[in-house]
Amino acid sequence: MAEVNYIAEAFKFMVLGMGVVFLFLIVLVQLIKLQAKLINKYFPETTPKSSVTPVSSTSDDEQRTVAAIIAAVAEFRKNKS
Amino acid sequence: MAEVNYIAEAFKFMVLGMGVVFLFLIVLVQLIKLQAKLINKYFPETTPKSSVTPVSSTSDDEQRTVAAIIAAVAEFRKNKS
Amino acid sequence: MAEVNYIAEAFKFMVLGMGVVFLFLIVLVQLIKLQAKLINKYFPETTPKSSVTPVSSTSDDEQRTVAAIIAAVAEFRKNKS
Amino acid sequence: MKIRQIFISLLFALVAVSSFSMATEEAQSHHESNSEQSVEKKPYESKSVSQLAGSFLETTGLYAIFNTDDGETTSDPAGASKERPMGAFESSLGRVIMILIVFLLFYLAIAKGFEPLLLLPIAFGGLLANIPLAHMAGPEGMLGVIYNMGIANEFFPLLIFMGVGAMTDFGPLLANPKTALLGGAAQFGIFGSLVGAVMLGFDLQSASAISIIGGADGPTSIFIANRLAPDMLGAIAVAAYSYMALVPVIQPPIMRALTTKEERRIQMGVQRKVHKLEKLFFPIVVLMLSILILPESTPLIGAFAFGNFAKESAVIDRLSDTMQNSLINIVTIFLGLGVGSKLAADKFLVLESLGIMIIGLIAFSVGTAAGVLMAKVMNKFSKEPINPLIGAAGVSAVPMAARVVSKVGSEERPGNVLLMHAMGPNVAGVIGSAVAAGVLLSIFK
Amino acid sequence: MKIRQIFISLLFALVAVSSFSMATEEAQSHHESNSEQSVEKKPYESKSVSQLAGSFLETTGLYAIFNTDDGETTSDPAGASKERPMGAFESSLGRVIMILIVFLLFYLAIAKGFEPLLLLPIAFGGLLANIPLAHMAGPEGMLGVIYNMGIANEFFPLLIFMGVGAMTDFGPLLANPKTALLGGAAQFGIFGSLVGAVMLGFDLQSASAISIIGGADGPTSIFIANRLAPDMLGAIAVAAYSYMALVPVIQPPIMRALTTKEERRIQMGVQRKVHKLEKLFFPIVVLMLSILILPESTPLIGAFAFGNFAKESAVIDRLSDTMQNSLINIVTIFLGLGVGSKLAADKFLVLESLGIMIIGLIAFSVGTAAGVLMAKVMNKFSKEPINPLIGAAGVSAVPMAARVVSKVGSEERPGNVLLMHAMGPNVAGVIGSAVAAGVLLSIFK
Amino acid sequence: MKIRQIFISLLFALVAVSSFSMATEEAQSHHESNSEQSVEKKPYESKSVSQLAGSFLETTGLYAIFNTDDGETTSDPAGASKERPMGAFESSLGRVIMILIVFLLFYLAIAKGFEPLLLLPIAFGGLLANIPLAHMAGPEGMLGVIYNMGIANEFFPLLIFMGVGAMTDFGPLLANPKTALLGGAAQFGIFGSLVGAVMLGFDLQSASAISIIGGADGPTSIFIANRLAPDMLGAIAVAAYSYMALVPVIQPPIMRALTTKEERRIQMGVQRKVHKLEKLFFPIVVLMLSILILPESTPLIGAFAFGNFAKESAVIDRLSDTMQNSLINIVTIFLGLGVGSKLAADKFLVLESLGIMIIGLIAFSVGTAAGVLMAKVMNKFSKEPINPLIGAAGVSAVPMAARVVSKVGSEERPGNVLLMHAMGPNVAGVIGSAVAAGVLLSIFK
Ligand code: NA
Ligand code: NA
Ligand code: NA
Repeated sequence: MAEVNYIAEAFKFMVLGMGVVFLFLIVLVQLIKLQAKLINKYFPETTPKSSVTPVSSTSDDEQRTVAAIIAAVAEFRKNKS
Repeated sequence: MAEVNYIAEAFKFMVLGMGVVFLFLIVLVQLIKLQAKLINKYFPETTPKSSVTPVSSTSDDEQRTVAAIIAAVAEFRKNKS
Repeated sequence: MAEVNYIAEAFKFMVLGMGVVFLFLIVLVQLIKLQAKLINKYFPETTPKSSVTPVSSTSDDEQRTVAAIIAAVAEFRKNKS
Repeated sequence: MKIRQIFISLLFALVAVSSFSMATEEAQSHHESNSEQSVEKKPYESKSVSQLAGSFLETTGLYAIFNTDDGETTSDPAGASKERPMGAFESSLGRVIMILIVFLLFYLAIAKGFEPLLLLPIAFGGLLANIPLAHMAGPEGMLGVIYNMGIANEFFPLLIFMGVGAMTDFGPLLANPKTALLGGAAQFGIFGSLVGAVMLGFDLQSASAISIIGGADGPTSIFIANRLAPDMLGAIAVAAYSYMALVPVIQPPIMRALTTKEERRIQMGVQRKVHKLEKLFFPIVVLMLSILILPESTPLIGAFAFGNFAKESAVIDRLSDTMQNSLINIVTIFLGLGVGSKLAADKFLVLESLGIMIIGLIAFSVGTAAGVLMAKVMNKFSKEPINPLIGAAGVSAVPMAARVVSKVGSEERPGNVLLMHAMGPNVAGVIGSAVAAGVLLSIFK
Repeated sequence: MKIRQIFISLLFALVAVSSFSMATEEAQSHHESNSEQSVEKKPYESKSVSQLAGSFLETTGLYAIFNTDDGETTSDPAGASKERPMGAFESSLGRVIMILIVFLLFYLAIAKGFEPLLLLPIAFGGLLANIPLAHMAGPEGMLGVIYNMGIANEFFPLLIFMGVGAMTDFGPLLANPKTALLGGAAQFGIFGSLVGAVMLGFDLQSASAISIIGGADGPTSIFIANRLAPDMLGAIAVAAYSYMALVPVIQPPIMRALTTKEERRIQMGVQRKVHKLEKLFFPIVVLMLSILILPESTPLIGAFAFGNFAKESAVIDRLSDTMQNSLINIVTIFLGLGVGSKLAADKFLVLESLGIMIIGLIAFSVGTAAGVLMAKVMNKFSKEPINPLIGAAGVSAVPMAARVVSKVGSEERPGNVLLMHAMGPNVAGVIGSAVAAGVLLSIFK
Repeated sequence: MKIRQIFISLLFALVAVSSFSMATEEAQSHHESNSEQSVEKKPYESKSVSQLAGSFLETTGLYAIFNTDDGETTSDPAGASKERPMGAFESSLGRVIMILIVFLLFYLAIAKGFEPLLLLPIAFGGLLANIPLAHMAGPEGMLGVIYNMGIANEFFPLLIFMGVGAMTDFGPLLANPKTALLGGAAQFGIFGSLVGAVMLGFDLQSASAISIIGGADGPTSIFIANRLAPDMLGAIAVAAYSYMALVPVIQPPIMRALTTKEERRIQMGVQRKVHKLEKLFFPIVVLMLSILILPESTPLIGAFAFGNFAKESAVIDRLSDTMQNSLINIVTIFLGLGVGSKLAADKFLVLESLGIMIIGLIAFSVGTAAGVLMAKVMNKFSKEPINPLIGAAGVSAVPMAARVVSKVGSEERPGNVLLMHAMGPNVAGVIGSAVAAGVLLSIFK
């Protein structure tokens, strides 16, 4: 026990760890591709959404903004006519 | 103890339970009628509210209304200028 | 121990307590004056804010609601006329 | 700017170095003397990479599922005293079946819209509870922490009830109080299924816990199950919410079978206006009555009345808004996950669960039928006409059942809006179930 | 669609049946071996319906109120070690009196608008705590769970203080710092009533706990009461909030009696503009000072300073908004219910409560008088005129007392707006009370 | 109106007096018999004012800082068993140094905008934890209560992760899945720094806890530190958040050193549209995979997947909004304060902290370099061009690192928007770190 070379152990952890991380992600990538293929085959979307929306909390504020815009537009049309 | 007929017991529970439920609700109905009579006698409401509002959390709706008003006002000013 | 005059003790507490309270506040007042002098010397504000905003728990939302309603009503009257 | 930041970092390091060098010796000595008591670190033995990989393999979920004799124990929030070694089925195929059931619940919640607010968190909790080796439902896992925080002590169901109280408008009931009796009749769903459960072989206490599904009220079911039969909590909660979601499927055929076309076409008058003081006093009246008659029901009715009183008082709107929104949402997330922890294979995959599912269906059907029949009787003796359909709303399942009534009614006579008339029995059903729950608790006290 | 749903249900049942049949034997065997340890079910003995009804009657609240020798015990969140058999008065008429007092509090909160945000939840908690047989204030009841969660450990009052800190603007105090001394003078309300309480026969520690009512600050009162005299927590909290609500009634006569018409008509100049860095540094300065002089006060002042610093930093607005809204609302609901649990007849209906009520009134009056007199003295020596009325705001009761000052001032001279000038002593009173609390704690440490 | 209020007060007093006089004798007798068990009050001995002032002086913070042999003990949320007498340095100069470090953190959070949402509460917690005599980090202090409520059991980091899951959009990753491998390469930052930490003399378990800083993910760091090396939690959390904040300073030089100008100018095509079902299934796929391969990572990945699934299901928006707003805000406040309690001088001012700071810097640098190099390799073999800069986003630090990539990229070629392409590796880095964390946990299980 006293003679364990901890640095060698750390390198072994690195081999195991990076191996598992890459294994996990490679399988994940294949599953993503597979599900994309299956989904787009069996549930083709007529008006698909763009994926290019930023990572962020689309929380209340945004919803309110949307609601506000809808309401404002409606208001506008009323006033025009 | 081993000879208890559990189904008979269950029926007894039913008698007791439904009895208490109806006792409770009948007394409650009488109290509601009594309080309606007393309140409308001693505190007649001049412009009473309708009770026909749906059960729902009004908070969200209100917030959206506010947002809508703000947006509408903003929109309006833009259009004027 | 049995002969302690509790009322006398209470008065002693008063002397100690009021002494510490005033000591604390007097030092605090001096520190406030000192920091005001230092801050306004080294970080002079070009467009300083007024301190005369009320302390109150009317949270942002409520204030906005009020502002929105006022604005909406004003708007309304304008449109009618 | 960057230079300044790097300078700051350096400064930080310098301050640290100088202070650390002073502190080190002394602190270390303290630290070490103390570290013996702290986290026990096992002596580490060197392993080759292939040994490491081998022992890693034994910690994978795949290995755990295919090796059933690995000595894994069940998880319970109460800790080791309630845990036992897992059976071979429970730790392998059982988990797989439960995960399939969870996926079915996801499908029902998302694609079918069946009470997603609770079914989805419950199902996700079930998924997490069936993960091998992770012990998420144990006392130190996330689900176990949640369970002990608010389910074992019945705190979360009461908070939900408080929020529901703050969302409920008793106006329709106050406008037409006698419809409260319809909410009473529907409690036959509870006691009828109690008889049924005993017939299926459940003991009286378990049968009582199960029968409360007939109350069609989630928090009440969870509250009672936790008191009378905590091992069945998962199945009871899932049954309660599933059948509440199935109300639009279960009720209409029964409603149509028990009524004539003429009865279903009955129109009901406009409701009288309700004084706001009536609404203000009502929660206090209900609570006082339950204090006098049935103290066992006061945790439920008290929480409900507090929420409603807070709303109707109109002086603490910021608190009542919080009850209806952020507080009830937070608690709903936790309640769902915590209840879901009882969907672990070792707890859910027992024959009882099947019985519970069957009795739940009976309970909803009997409750609906009893409500409709009672309404037919009342219609006979009432001066003002009563559409028997509104009796079906007495099972509670607020506000779903009332909407179903309105929908069936307007199918027979377009424009016949029964919604407000159905809300009376609907909210009375909540009170009725709480009373029935109190009776059952008082029997087994 | 319905057919599809029924099909799904069937599928579900089939999966379940097939798996259950596999699982049953094994699981049952596990289950049974385990069930011995789980919920103990009493052996059930058959009863006739009339026997059932009879034993049900004994569980009604009516029976409990009229039968005082039923061996009921008091409830305490700390559990059996703090409980004792109830006295005849406590379990019957005592409850009724407490419920009447609760109704009076409801009336004051709703009809009179007296601090409803806390009085109403406290009163409702008191109502729930006085329900016979339900033991809602016991360790397993809702109120007891809340009490142990956040009152026994003083967590909730500190969170409230944090939220209040995030709502407070120290601008007026920073603009005219010497008005802080008025917030100091008003602490005579605390120490004067300490003397009064000792005269009434309270021991020194209890008297100290009671006297803090004079601080006119809810969380501080609850914090100190919990440390020095937890049995009196209910009465102290109710007194503190009641008199804070009565500030518009108590203060004006005292203010008028101690000032001349000329003094009340004094106008004060426009306040200087305050730099935002002053506001940012202020909570840190206060906290550092209390660390150096009075560490005992740092839980209170630390929580307050954190809230204020979070707000003034302007970089974590989402957290400071949460402190001011959803978090403080949730905690207020719980704090109210938890404090209300101390309104149980067995805890509240003791002679001490009457003494506490009397001393509370003295405390507010003395504090107001001391503040006004101090302001008169300062006016004599100050270059800029100081309206003595603003001294009354030093008792805290934020922001009610400052509004009362402004109202009384504008009655003498319409258009004389003292509100902002009164806010300085008002918030200084909060700090002064926390300091006084720290002194009392340090004495009894 | 005032007369009426006074009348009510009188009435209240009368009711009280009459009932109290009845209750007093009985209640008092109960009360006294009970009071022996309740709060123990020390017998009080008379003191002169100067004696009082003298003993008060001994409770000041100033006295405590200059008198190091006063027998003060350290504080620990676990209570007395983990406490020990404080060293002279720890209780005097050590505190002062820590408070200066806290002020530095305030400066960085407020003036520099470095991750203020967590650095500011952590720093404030550190300030409170270093107050002499107040024991705020002990089991009865505010910080200790928070620590035991949600950090000792890892509940809070998981709730944060749930909220982050509900805020994350996996669209960019799904559109271009192979970029996930970049999030894998960046985990060299973890394992490289593990080697480094062992070289510096840390034992393997501590080194593993420290190395997770390289994951650039706050909740994961706190989760692992709490499991493997709780004594170092403060330093690890501070290092993790500090370096995440420093990402815009640390990364660009490394990115530029490892890439040619041509590589940095590479443009990437428009991403394909992602089906909403792909987004819905993705969290379930990730969770199932981690169940099969690595159950140890399922608490983290499970919480994250639940949040994301709740959002993408679109049927429980009120719950997912709560996760993203009030719940995550409340937990962030508590997590910050609780983690800050580990900045007490006796825990933080040890040589290990300096090592942790150094290793943290290595970890971020190595992770960035590995990501960029991996991207260069992928660019060689890929049909579509891959800008190597996006590899730097693989360290996570969502979304800061992706923004840095976009900024550096647009410096070389204005209008070249890499943000969405960088988001793929960015969120993959979160998953990769959770997997790496699971591997480390499984080794030390
Ligand atoms: Na019901
Ligand atoms: Na005060
Ligand atoms: Na990462």
